[in-house]
Amino acid sequence: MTDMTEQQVREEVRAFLKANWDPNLSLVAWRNILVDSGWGAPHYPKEWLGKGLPAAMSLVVDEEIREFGAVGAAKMGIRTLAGATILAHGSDLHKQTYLRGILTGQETWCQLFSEPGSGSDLAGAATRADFKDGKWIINGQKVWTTSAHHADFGLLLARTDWDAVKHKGLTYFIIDMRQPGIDVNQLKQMNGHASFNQVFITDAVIEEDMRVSELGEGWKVATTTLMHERRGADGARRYDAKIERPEQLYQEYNEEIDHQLAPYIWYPQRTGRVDLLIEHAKAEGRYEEPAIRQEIAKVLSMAKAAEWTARRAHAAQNLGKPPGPEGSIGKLAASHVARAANRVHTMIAGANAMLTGSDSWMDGTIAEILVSTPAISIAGGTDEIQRNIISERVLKMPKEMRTDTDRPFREVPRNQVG
Amino acid sequence: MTDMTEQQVREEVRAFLKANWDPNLSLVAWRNILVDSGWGAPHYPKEWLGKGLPAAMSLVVDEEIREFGAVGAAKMGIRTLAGATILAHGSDLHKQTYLRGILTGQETWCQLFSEPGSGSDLAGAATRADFKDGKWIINGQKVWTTSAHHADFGLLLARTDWDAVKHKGLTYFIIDMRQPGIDVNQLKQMNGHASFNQVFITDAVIEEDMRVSELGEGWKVATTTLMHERRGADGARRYDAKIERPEQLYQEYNEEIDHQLAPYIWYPQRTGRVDLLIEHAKAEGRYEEPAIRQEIAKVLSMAKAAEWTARRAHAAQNLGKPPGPEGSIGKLAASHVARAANRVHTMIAGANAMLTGSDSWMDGTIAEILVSTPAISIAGGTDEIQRNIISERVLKMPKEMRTDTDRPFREVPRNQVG
Amino acid sequence: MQFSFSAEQEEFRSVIRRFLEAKSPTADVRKLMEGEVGYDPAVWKSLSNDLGLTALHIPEEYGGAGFGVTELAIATEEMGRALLCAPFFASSVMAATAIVHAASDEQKAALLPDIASGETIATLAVAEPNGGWDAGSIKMSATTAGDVYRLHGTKSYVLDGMTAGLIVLAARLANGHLGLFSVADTSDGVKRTPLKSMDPTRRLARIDFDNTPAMLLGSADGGEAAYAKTFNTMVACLACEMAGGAERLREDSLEYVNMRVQFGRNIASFQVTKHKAADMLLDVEMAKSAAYAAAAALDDGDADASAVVSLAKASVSETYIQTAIHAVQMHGGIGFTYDNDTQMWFKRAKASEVFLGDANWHRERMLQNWSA
Amino acid sequence: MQFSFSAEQEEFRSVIRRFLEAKSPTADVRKLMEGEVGYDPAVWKSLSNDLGLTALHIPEEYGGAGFGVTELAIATEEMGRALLCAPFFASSVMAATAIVHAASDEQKAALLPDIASGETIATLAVAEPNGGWDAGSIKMSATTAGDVYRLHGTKSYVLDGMTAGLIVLAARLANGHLGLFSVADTSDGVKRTPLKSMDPTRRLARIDFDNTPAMLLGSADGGEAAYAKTFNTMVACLACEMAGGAERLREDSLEYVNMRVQFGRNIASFQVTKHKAADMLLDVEMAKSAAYAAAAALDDGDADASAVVSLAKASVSETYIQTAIHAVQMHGGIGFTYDNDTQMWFKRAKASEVFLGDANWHRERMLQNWSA
Repeated sequence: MTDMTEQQVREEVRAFLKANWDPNLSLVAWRNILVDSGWGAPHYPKEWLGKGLPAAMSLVVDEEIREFGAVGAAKMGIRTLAGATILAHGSDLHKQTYLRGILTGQETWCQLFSEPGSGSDLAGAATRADFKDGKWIINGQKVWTTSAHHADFGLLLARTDWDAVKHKGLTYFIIDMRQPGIDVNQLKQMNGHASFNQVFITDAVIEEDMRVSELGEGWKVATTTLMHERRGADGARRYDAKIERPEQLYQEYNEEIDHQLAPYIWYPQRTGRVDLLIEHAKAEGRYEEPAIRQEIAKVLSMAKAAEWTARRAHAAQNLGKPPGPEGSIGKLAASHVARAANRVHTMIAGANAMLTGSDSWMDGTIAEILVSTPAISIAGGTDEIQRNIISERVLKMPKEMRTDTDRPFREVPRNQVG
Repeated sequence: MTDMTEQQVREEVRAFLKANWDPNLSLVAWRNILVDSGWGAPHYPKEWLGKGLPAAMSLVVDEEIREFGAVGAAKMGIRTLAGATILAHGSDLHKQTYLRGILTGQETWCQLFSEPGSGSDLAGAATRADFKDGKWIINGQKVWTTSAHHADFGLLLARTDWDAVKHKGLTYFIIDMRQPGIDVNQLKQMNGHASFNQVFITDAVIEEDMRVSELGEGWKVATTTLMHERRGADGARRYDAKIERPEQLYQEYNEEIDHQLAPYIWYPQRTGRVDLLIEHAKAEGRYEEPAIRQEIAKVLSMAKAAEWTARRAHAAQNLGKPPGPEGSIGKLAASHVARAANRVHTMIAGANAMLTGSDSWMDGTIAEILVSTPAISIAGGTDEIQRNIISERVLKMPKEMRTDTDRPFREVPRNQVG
Repeated sequence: MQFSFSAEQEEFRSVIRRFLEAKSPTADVRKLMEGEVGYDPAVWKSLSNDLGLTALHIPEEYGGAGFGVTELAIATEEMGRALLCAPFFASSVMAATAIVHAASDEQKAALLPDIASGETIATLAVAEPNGGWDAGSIKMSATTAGDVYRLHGTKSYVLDGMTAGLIVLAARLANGHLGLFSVADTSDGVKRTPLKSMDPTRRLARIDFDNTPAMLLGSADGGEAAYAKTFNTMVACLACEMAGGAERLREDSLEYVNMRVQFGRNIASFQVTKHKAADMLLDVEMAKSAAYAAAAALDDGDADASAVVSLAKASVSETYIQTAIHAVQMHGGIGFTYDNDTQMWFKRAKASEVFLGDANWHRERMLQNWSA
Repeated sequence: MQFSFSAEQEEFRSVIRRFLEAKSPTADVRKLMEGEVGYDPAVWKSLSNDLGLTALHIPEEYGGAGFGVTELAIATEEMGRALLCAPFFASSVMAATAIVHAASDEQKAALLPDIASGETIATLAVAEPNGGWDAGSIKMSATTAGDVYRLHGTKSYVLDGMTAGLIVLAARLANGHLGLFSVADTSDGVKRTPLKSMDPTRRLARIDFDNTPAMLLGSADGGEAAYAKTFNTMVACLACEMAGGAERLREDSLEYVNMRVQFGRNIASFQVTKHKAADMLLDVEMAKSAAYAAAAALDDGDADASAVVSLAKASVSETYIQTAIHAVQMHGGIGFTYDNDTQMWFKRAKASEVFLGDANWHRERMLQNWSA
């Protein structure tokens, strides 16, 4: 908590930008200035490149930077989860080594949690980390790893103890992705994009000082990462947009977007594109049909209510309440909205819903919505998992009876992965 | 199975009625003739007042009797479940003693399964039956007992062994309701009717020969009763309608309906009255509203599909396939239909949905629908129980982990009932 | 728009909640809903005098406390939660708001102080037998001979229409404009007939006017604007009332499944029960968000306030009844009995689906006022 | 109406299912959907010659087997289950049915035997760029000079329009009536453009006609009636095709959850998974009932057959996509990948929502033909 009001924050940011913004710098040079000022990540603590402001205040700062026409710190991808996790659980070495590169955008991150055999059951990870000659040797297979094909570092959850119970045998590491022994394969999705990767890890090496958690305590650290992931998935996420201006810095920034945003290019469509419903209906000449209007209004209402609920959660955080499982509520709401929007876009499109690519409205945008929304109720924890979390953590209802958590992991039944 | 075709059945029934129907007989006298002929319960075996025809054929017979203007055997209430259960599991004494009275309507039955502490979990019954001096002494409390206030006999599930596991400690009895020690209290429902009863049993007595199941094997017999109950609840149930003709027999028949149908008088409303949707919309002048038409069409479609599904199930039975858990499918469908119909009747009624009694359309029928449909997804096994049954018995999915079935019943946690 | 309540607002809510827990427990609600009058004059007096709720949003110069729609909505949310039987919605939310927006200063001075003090119980009569709540549905005519207006026609679905001493109503002037009028219950040609309310905690009446003398509130061309503002406030407050009821049902159901044992375990431990409870939380939180947004949009004077208000009414009403359906289901057989409290909120939810316009109608109104 | 299939019909279904399991495994479907032509001529030949499916419902006097809609619908149900890539729906279900209902005896004798033998692949072109499937939406005009008709306009969403050698189509005659015509793909002024199909197992094309000579099928005033009958048959068969696809998705999902382990147990053992599977069974069984009823109503010549057919289209299409959504969800992340088969049926389900008219339109049509 801080005593700065929103108004004060806005004024200070503007003053800083006025004094320092220079689009003739290189992107990295500018971001180093920004990061040193604390305005690159104002929600980071003061001793680690930030200003110790509440998380929601950092949205205000971003808004000012955008409105000023300047460029902020790098925000896209897993980097924000990496930053949050390292701040919460990393050693000073980790903070020193990685936070700046995360914020300047010089280094890219990925998250190596899911495995072919453990999707919803992340704690069932069976990738092994064995300690040999002072180093960790990693073997296994990860999946759904966004950005793995261009990542410099990975957040890795691996099993270090097979005789401990499931949640006590995992350790959390930072792994260098630019090493032999790491093979990345792109996975094509039903919508034609290939945003995710399979990562095959064979005798990859991690130095002992790149261990983030205590031995066997990796699950606790992973929950921090996951909580931040869910909070980002409430449908309110916004993506950086290119800025068409001549200076060099903008060019570098736009290239960064092209490169790093590639896996996310269809993400707006997986939300159902509620913003396009009215425009779509008007374009198809169906906005006056009473039955269609009812359906459009239902989806708009749902989306608005979800947005307001997210804002209530953020406002609560601003009042100093800790971030809690309300991310699960937002994520679940986003699934409902996306599914309903898909249905209504289909209804509006009529026969055109059979078409794709340039034969579909807005150069394929509608078609992409129709085959992308199923992702939103799966990625980042299925709807079913979110409901488990809400009922157990928010509502404090009894936990599901478990048969996998009270015996050595090696004895727990699991999927056989090819 | 039999070799008679539907056509042959229809002809034989008509011939029988032509020769025997006489509305100047008393109702009981006529029904005795009918029952002796086998046409009162043609699906009963030949040796027990029937003709051994498939169950669905008995609907054909009923249809012929109705069309002829005659009166069939007594069908309303728990009597049909009593008949089916006694035929399947009763002794010759039971069959001899009760089947005729069931069919002539001279004796009325009720079902004493549910208890305040065990609703969905019927096998958790805690009413006790203790064997003393050659008789069973019954103590406990039952609930949701339709018709208990005028029943002659009851189908009783009571616990005879508290050290056996839950499902092995129950025994199935026929209890004489006209004895001291049985107190019946009517329970008022949210729709204002009082169709169900609480039954307080204090030292009531049952002779040993009125035990239907082996000791501790009552649950098996109960499942027969329940299966027949669910099959009757698929929304296709029809109620006898009064016949306004002068002869004495009709008068007695109409009185029987008034008396026995009283607890069921709102049952048509709990189905949602899909049959009234179009008429209601026309009466409110809203049948031309496109959004309302869509909703009406959705409910009509659901109801028709449910009806056809029930008929497919009956047709399968006619082909000799044994009756299975498809009753659960029908019951679940009926819940969906009722809930949707309630919603649409509300939409049609507009401001009138706030009114009841004579201020509501059709002298309160609409209002009664609005506050009665919640019953259909609870009574006779909740929707949740039906889904358990479908997934476990039809789809053969793994059973829910149980902690209550593998230890002596006296150690199983249960509700404290006042 | 603000997305959190201030500390003062939270404290205000706590005071009302404690008051209603003490003064309107369900046992009392049951007595009142089965009784003749439909509310407890002693509680009404206490609510007016001790808490000052009837004065809440009335301007200070007319004996009120001058608060906004948000505070009024907090009060109705708590009343919905407690299922309070009282003419608060009719008198304070509907009639007082109409007078505030329509009347001249003199008229306000004459009418508002007694409403603010709770002495006068007023209501607002809008809908007619056709059941519409929009200005276009109002057919009742007001004729004029000199300064005196005369009313001819029938109002229906009038909230607390049997108990209100002052009737504010909307009628059609000869010039085609809508006029808002005030009529005393004792005026000539006023005939009141109770309607059989499905929800006995919300009493309705039909009122026939036969050449009844009435006072026009404000000018002969300002009725539409005044009614539009009034209607938005009514609807936002109803949305909050419904959200309060839905939350109560959700909480009660959760408590019940946490207590009830079947198959040797709490039914709250079954995954489908847990997921249903999670869905109910999601639904009710979204409903609360919409209801609060409606009140805030009015206090902020947002251009699309009518859209937000109608969005809230449509969404919250559907959540309320859905939550009530779930609540009955989670209680099982006992939830369908008259003696279980769930049914009381179920009926309120059912009636609220259509009170002040149903979801379809509000969705259409929402789109017509949509600007985003 | 009959509510069970005869032993012969069940045997017929088994034969087709075995055939398609052998000749149209998903690996082959994948190859075809990514290929140029979109179907396998060898399988088509086998389906026509060995199984005689292309002759199924064509009258015996024209080289067919003379079966009813129910048998045709069984075939399409199995094809929907297997996601067969073949011009069966276009040629046999759509074009042949149109010819049977519209053409003169000579025309039938000229056209049907080659369709029955599978030699000719035909299609029926109805919808135009406006996307409507009802007679009223057909604007394309047919002018006449002596005996020869000339067509002017554009058909769109034409199923297998690139591969069909014979195009049957509906156009507006000078007398205002609808006419059904036949055109060879090689006729003057026929320009065919492939459309990018979201579901690559169901190929679509746009066809422009510029003064194209065409043969009127039957009389100049019988087109409406012939098309109405044809449309009902098409829709009933599509309903069955969708029901077949939905059942396949349901079965595959059940198999997957029974196999997949998470949290140390099969995910089929989680109560929410079980209840979802139960709901899917209910939905699919209801969908099958509606689809079968549609075919039976046509075979029985029921007066309300159009209502039943439209009921089936609307209901089954919603069940199909809902089942597909559940199927992806039950598979989790893997279900969203291209390599998992679920997506193929998902796309078919999505496209089927609107093919031959969407659910809203069919519900309206249903009510207009409702008699019960």
